Amino acid sequence: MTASAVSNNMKVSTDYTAQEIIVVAGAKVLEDKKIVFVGTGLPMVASLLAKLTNAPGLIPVFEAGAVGPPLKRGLPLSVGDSKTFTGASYVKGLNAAFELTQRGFADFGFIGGAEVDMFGNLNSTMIGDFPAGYQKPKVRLPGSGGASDMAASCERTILIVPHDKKKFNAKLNYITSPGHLDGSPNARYNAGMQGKGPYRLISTKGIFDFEEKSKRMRILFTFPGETIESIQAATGFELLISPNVSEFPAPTEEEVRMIREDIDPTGVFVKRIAK
Amino acid sequence: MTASAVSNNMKVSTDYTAQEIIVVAGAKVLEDKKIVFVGTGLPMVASLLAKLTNAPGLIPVFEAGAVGPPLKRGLPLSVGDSKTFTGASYVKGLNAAFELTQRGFADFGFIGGAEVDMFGNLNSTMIGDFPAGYQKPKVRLPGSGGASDMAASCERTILIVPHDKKKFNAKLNYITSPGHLDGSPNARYNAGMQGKGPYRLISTKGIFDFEEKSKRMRILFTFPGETIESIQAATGFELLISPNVSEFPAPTEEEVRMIREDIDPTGVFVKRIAK
Amino acid sequence: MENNDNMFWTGLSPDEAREALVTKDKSMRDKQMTLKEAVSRFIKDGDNVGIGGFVNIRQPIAITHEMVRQGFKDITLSFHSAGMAPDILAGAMMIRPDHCSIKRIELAYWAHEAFGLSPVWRYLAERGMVEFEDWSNYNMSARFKAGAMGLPFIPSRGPLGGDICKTSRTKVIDCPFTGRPIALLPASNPNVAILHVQAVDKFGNCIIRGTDATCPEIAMASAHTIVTCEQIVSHELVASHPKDVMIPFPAVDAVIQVPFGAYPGACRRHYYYNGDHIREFHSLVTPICKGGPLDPLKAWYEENIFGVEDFEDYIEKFGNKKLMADKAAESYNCERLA
Amino acid sequence: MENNDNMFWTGLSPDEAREALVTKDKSMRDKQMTLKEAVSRFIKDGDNVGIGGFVNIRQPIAITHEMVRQGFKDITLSFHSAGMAPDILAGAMMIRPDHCSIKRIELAYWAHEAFGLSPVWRYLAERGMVEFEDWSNYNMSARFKAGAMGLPFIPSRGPLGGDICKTSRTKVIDCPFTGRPIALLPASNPNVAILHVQAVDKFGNCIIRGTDATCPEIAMASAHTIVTCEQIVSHELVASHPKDVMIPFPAVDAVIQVPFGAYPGACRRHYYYNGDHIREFHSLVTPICKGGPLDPLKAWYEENIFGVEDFEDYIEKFGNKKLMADKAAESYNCERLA
Repeated sequence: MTASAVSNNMKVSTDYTAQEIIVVAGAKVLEDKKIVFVGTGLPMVASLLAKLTNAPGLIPVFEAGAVGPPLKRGLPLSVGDSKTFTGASYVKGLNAAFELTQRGFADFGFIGGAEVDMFGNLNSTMIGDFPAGYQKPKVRLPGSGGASDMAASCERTILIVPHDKKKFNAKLNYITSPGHLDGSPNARYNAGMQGKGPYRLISTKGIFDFEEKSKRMRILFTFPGETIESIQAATGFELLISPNVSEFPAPTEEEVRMIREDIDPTGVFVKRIAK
Repeated sequence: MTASAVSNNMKVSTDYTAQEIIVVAGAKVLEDKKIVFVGTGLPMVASLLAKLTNAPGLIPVFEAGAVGPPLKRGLPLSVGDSKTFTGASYVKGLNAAFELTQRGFADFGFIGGAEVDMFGNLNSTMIGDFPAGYQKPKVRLPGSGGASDMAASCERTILIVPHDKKKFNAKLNYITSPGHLDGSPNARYNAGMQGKGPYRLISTKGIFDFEEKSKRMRILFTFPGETIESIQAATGFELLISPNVSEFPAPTEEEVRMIREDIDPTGVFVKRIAK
Repeated sequence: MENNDNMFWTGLSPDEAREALVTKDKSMRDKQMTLKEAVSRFIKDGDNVGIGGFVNIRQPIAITHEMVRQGFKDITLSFHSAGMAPDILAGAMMIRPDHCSIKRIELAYWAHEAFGLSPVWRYLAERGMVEFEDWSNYNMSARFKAGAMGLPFIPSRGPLGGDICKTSRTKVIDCPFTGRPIALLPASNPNVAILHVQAVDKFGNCIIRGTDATCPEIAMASAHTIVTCEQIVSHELVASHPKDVMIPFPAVDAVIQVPFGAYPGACRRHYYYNGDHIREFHSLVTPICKGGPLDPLKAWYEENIFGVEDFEDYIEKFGNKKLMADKAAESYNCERLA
Repeated sequence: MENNDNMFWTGLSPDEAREALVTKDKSMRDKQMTLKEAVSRFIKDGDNVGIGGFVNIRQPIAITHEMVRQGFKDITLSFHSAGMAPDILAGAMMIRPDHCSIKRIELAYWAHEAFGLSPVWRYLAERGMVEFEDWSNYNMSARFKAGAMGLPFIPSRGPLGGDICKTSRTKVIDCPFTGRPIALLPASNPNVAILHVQAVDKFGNCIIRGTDATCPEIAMASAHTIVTCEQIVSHELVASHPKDVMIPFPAVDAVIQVPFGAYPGACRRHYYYNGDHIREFHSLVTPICKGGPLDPLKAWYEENIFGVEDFEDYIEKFGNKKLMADKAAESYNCERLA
């Protein structure tokens, strides 16, 4: 790569997609030399990008049992993918991975959901009338997978939810993966859970944290093109606003190139927009 | 071996020791193609003899984690001995071995103790004033090891206790490995334990079972030279007598030879009497 | 379901599970048989069937095909995360409910990660055709583990704070040591475990590569276990690497060599996913969810399951070129000298 | 002890154990250091020390020698079955209680199987010199497992029906699912685990041959773990066999290569027992139990521990011929081409 190519690649991308900025934001939220319990989909892409950029010493753990794989064979299609085992430091099964997590080995848990409330509780089980309609939901989602366990036992969780008024709800249809529960003091501890709970939420519109006292979702970064108002308008509950709210920089050309060429060249999880 | 040597070896031994008849009796109590959880010491010798004689398909399990080893490298010095792992079908650690047992995989458990009562409860913890003197016992024994777990979870247990009035006690100093508890109906089940409890007891004087209703120790076989009376006289509680009580045959020369030459040639567990 | 409030056991109760193992022949004997025989002998109507593998990795696909051919009634499926195995079983219920019926599902996740959602799951659940009980992955793994340990329950943090506590048989107690709440999950002891692994000896000692998923625990929890494998190997080879054995022989009842037995899912060291085939199957189900006809799905079952003698005939249809490509993809994931 | 009726935590409480791990640096970094440094950094007065191995297999003997050299006060020892490791630590307390003191022992068995009883254990217990708590092997393994799982307790059948329930902190409850009694064992989370294994990479990934004993659980339950090993090997070699890794690197804090680190005990693939040396040590203690003088035991410690710089000097005393013989004995147990 020539010097001019490098400087080119530091240029801001003009054609990045909503999923791509989620991936870039996810990578930047992760910290070097920490252990991240990686859920399926975009969290895998973000963890790979983090390892290639700001967090080369990041240690991924996958629920099917791999600890610390280098992921040199490319993007796994599953959290139990063969690619997660090659070169790993430890390979067992699901019990072992979740036991490590319950013990306190996972600094971060990285999970998605179909619906989120202001306290970072997530739903990935059902849409419909609960509890009466639980056995015959309007929309049946896949179910918890490991998300409920990661939510209960990882030290801090990073949530990914596409931003949409129907998905950012005052009341969830079903709480699959508990966050800060009702936001009351020590709610998680009192419920018997471990860890500090939701740390960041990344949507298609910005990055959020959870205000320390109220545990309510708070705008921390707006994505390019969004404002506090546009984000609030797409949210089904009242958002808090960080005193230091700022705009998250658009992905660089190099970041977008890495996602498109190095990490997910066939668009398994990061979908291409048809040209 | 010539034909005459074979017939010689079927002859009754005239110089077998008390430990040797225990080993022979232990081997004969074991059944072919069953799984036996083997405690340390004489149970290991008896299991090896059983594999070489009446129970070639016997499957030994050792608490340190070996399942089904062929034991072709000789007598282990420990239930975690390297010899128990070579050629085994499964090798993990203590949790795995005891979990299998708690699940119901062990048809027999083969354990020793320093003291036994009429219901087959065993003590291998302490001699002294209990509970007041628990923290400063008169004699401190090694402790349960795996015996308490085998007693609680193997389907049937075989006990070995050298016969002595001080060791066959109406009341134990400490119950390390529970047998039929107080002998009341369903006592084990009601206490939450698994399995049918003590099946046979082998002493230096005979073989005993436990009468079905009362769960009390009962003479089943007297060893050569012993009578019902001589055994009762050496026992600190009243023994029941089986309607079919008979004399257990003395070990054959071949059985004694196998113990002395093939199984425990250096007298690790089966001590030689100084000539 | 509402009834999950009242405790009941699906599959075997802890005492029944113990008794089943105590009375079973656990000797070291040759357990090789045909898949037809294994399914017919060990899977009964009304059984709770524990499914091994994880999502589309080492799912016991060949076994599910044979189950569909033979038919099943009122079974319960227990798994953490699964993909094609329940798809095949439940898809059969969509087209021939007289021949194949599922009564209940205990699960954490039914979808396909990179290969999308399961329209079969949506079809069944949204029409109220089966009762189900949601758990998390760890909950199900731990429930099988409790079953494998001979325990009636295992404690877990996993479901605390969420609605899984309300819609499952979880009991939350105050820990008698710390005073803090802790969840107790009832053990799962299926009647039969269905598993696919890399290598087994004729006695049933199983070597698993890559994730063990929860296969060892499911096998040890169940009253019976059917194992298909890529390779049957000698006991001597297995016993020279006893620490590689993840399931010991007394936990296994039937051993059948079925190469590609987890296909179109993946099997470490052997083959990677055939994602196109997974998506193709879904493309036949999705229109039915929207009211379309059952015929294309019926045709798929006719062609691939009912119309063939065994799984080998199904695999044959893919052609060697495609199978070799999927093997080559896995060789890249996991490079080894032959 | 009587006070075991009232629940208390030795080592770390479950919440403290969680916090210790959360705040610890779990990165993949070089953890090689001297044994001197490891013992001095990670073992503190008052600590609960979890001892790995089983009876005289893979006991962390070199670590106990260094602990004795440096001295320790009011420590608690936690193990299931152990032999020479507690013998060495407690023998030091017999001769130099000012320098080495044990406050409490949580154990299942302290003796030597084929090599007899432990006179050291009898000496300490029968004189009331330490408080202790009896458990069974599985109880201790399961307590470490609970600690490794981040749980406050684990259910077990093990102690039911016997006096272990009365003399330990076990709680027996009626199972909320079956109504039958079940025992709950409090987790054990030692401050520090001391282990000896066959091979480790510099990050702390441990490969164990033969029995795992309860080493993985003890390591993962403890706040810190010191591992000595026969061989330090490259991470690349270890990572090419990740399923052989029994303890993952984040659970390990110090890695030290100490050949013969479990001697005179045995270490699979490396050396078999030196039973004579074990018996010789006991022959110095037994007379003391009967009122004899401490001098011969003092002389043993002087010669083998206080008077040498490190464990290598102690091993040197056995002479190559004897060490080779014990290696040859193990080669017979476990034949392998070099």
